[in-house]
Amino acid sequence: MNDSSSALLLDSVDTLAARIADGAKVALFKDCGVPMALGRALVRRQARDLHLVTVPTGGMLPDLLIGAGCVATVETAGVTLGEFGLAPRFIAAVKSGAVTIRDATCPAIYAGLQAAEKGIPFMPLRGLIGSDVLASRADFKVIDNPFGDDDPIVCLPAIRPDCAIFHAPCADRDGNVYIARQAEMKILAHAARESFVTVERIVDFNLLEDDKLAPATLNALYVSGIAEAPGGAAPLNLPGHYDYDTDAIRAYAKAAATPQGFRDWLAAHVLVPTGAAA
Amino acid sequence: MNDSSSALLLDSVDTLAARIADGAKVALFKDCGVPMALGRALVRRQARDLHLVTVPTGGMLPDLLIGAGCVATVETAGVTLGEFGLAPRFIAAVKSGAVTIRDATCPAIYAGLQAAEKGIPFMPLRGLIGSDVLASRADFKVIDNPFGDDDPIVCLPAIRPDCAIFHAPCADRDGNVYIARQAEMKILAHAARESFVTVERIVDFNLLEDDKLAPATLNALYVSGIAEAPGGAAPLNLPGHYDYDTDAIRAYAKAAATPQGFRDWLAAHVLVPTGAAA
Amino acid sequence: MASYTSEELLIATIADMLQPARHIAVGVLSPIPGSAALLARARSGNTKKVSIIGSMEEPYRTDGGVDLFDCAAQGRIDAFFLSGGQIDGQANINLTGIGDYPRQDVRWSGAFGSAYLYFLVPRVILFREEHSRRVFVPKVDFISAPGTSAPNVYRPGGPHALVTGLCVFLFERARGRFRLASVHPGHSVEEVRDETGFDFDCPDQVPTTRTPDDATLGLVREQVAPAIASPYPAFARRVWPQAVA
Amino acid sequence: MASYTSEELLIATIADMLQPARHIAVGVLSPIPGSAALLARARSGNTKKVSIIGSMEEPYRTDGGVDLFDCAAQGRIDAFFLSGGQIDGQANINLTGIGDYPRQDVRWSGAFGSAYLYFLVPRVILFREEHSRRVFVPKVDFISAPGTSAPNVYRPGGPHALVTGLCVFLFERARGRFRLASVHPGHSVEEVRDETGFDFDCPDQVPTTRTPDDATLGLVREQVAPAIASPYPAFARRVWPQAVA
Repeated sequence: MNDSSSALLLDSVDTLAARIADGAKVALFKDCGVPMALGRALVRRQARDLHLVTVPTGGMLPDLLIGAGCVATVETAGVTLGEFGLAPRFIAAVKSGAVTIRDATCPAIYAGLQAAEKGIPFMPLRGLIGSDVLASRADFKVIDNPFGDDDPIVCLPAIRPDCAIFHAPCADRDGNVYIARQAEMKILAHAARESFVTVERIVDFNLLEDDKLAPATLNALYVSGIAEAPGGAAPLNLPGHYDYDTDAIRAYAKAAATPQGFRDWLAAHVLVPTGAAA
Repeated sequence: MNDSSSALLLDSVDTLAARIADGAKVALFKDCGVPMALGRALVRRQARDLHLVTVPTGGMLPDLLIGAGCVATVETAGVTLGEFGLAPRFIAAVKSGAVTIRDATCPAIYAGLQAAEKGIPFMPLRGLIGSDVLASRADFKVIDNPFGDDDPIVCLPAIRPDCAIFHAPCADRDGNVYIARQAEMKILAHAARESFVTVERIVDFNLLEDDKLAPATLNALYVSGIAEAPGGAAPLNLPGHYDYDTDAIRAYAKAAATPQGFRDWLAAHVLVPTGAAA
Repeated sequence: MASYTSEELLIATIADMLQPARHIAVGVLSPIPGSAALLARARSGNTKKVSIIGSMEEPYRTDGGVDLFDCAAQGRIDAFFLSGGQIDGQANINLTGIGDYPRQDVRWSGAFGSAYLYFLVPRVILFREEHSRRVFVPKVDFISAPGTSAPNVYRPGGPHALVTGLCVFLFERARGRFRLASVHPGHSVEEVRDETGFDFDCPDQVPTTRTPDDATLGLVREQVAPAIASPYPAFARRVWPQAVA
Repeated sequence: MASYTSEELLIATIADMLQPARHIAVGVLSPIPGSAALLARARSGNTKKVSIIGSMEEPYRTDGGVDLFDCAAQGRIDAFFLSGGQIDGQANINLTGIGDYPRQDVRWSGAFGSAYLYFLVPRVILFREEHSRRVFVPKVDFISAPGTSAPNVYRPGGPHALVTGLCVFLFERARGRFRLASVHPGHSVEEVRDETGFDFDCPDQVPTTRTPDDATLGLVREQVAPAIASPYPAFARRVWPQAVA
């Protein structure tokens, strides 16, 4: 344990949100551990011009941020509310041109992040050739495989987010974060310049000293700020902690179908002090 | 649990060694989990013409296999006995030309394996330019970074081993293998066509159903054969199980310094039935 | 012979196509393909592996997206399923939207993994229950993933079949065209022609899709229904109200 | 002033160079660089991070090789150490062998991570205690990792200094040459010239290497010695027989 690391522990989700600058390229994790509380804090602080990278797809969180006017660009393999339907604010913003869409395919997002993780300028990827996804992305390049014979292959530029944000079960006072089965959070954290993390709770032992927890722990080296946020993924799920609140997600999907419904939902669920939020 | 998977559990290390064909490209893990017992079994079955890939470096195991005449080619970032000195059989074989040496640098071996893991024909890597390591490898290519401006970068061909071999703390009856902190064993197993694994013991529960063990467990999908081999990494270490047997390693280093000493060491420690080996 | 539902017919039909596969992966929002994969697994004496994206249950859980996509590229996934808001006669699929890109008139979610897995998984089964000219168009507005590729493009995978609420098409890769393989009981070749916007090959005699036998229905109701209820509870409750508590 | 050993002088000298580094990585078989990194960490109030390859102890353990090499490429490692069987005046290092490659007259272990980390870590400190013409040659037989690169080669990192049993050289990247920065107490510029096979820049007045003060020796003996004993027990017992149980 050391003196500086404890400086990583911030007093609230809103303090954490204040660290994420307008215009930042922000990577959002899609699986268990979506930082919904931090997303609501970004809406409260009226973040603007964010460049979202969904890893690799997204749902309620990017839809919320887009609807609230926080987003200029969304780089994604897909945004959907899954069994609750299409993502209404995402779709409205793409159709109106309010956000710039950069369509990708799931492994292309991972590959771009892994290139950044490895400090290489690009990563090759199979597939994509002949698709309009490739045609729409001037930043994807097709080269001749230098080890092949007339073998075109797509090269994807590294995606280096300014920050990655995610929610995890716990962190220790040195800033190490337990990510459980979500191994891909390490890719986000390695690829991004900074990582801002919310956790269910802070634990009083060093996670890396526990042989069973250490393999699923992100080293504090990659972490720039942590805030305790019990229920921080709600109304989405966090395995072993809470399940989806399907009523709340359904209510969001219904409200967000119209601009006014979305504004009313924001007023009721986001633009209220921390702790009272849905 | 299913019927076919238990077919992965073999009755002995020698049965496992019989699955590794002469001429196979075999990836050897260097860290905690070196499959020494399986290596001795390969010597007993007089394996020949192996193409070793040390991941990324190696020590006593490749030295032993080289000395015993099992190896045609060694692809490595370095072979050494560490604090016990240089690797005598490796050095003698490189100097005499008895093995073909393919020198690399550590991250180049990882990158080649990761390319195979990702099913891409090559992976770019920074560094290497201007080194004689690069000059000695006709299979490494320098291209112009397609995203840069006069920016040469090395591209490394994928390394797809016929098999990866390693030793782990335990496996379950479905063939899942607990690899503890050795996350890089997953890269080996993903990159190789088959993986042959020795373990300290077989456990009677499904490792993937244990939330704490699952993140550090290799899925049986990647495993072609498992043999129980208590002490299977000895005289090297396995954390939480046993430490280095420094006397035994020092005795090896001393014996292997001469061809006759090595032959005597083999006779005493390897060419004896399983279980009686050092 | 026992009676069966339309879902059970589709599940059995798709499961037949999965017989050669050792490892079957299933994407999100795919209850019928998922059930078919579980049926194929049950028929194999549980020797097949089935990975269901998003499932938290062993043995269907994956190690995450990166692992799944890598696994496909390693050649370790034999069958997968895709769908489309539009699908055309060259098996191009559109999951992105209709109209001029990027500000399209209709926008869907996005390509997801299609632009990759369609190239790499040997046997991709296209599944879309709605069989209409709205879906099956002469040419998709946006190719999220192409059905065919030039000969020099690395493509070990691609479309094997298209299963709909009316029929089964098989895709002939060399010709780059669908061929009508069977029509479901109660439907006709004419109905298929009327509802399909793309041109396809059609033999003189088109068989009726084989209906599920008692053994199949038994496996579906006793083994598949309770297993698919974990990732798809609403689907399982609707289709098998008795079997799923 | 307290007396000090030659190891303690080297540790203190290297630690001074690590002052700006936030994250220091240490390779295998590097007890003196490792001790220097731990001294720099202790001086910083333990705010610096030190990763020791092969250490099983928190906080020095790494997540493995891939993570370490990726971390370097991300710009998150500020200082590292390399050595060489041969080192020449352009800071080229040879860890591979002597004579015609590949069947060399002398063969060592191999390049390890040098051909990569030397390019990527901003401050690489070369350390070789033996100061002789056998080691410090006009031109290495095999460039395991080059000291300098053409201007268009991506190279945020490279050599900062060469610390030996006799002296400290600083490397001037723009000139691609070493400059003698200090000579250790009890040694002379003439001795350095006699034992060095490569040409180097030498000012008229060469200072004596600064000797460790009491505060430094206190930290070394009280904090560094017990910590370095975990990865390097034999070294710690030899240098600090009293401090290490």
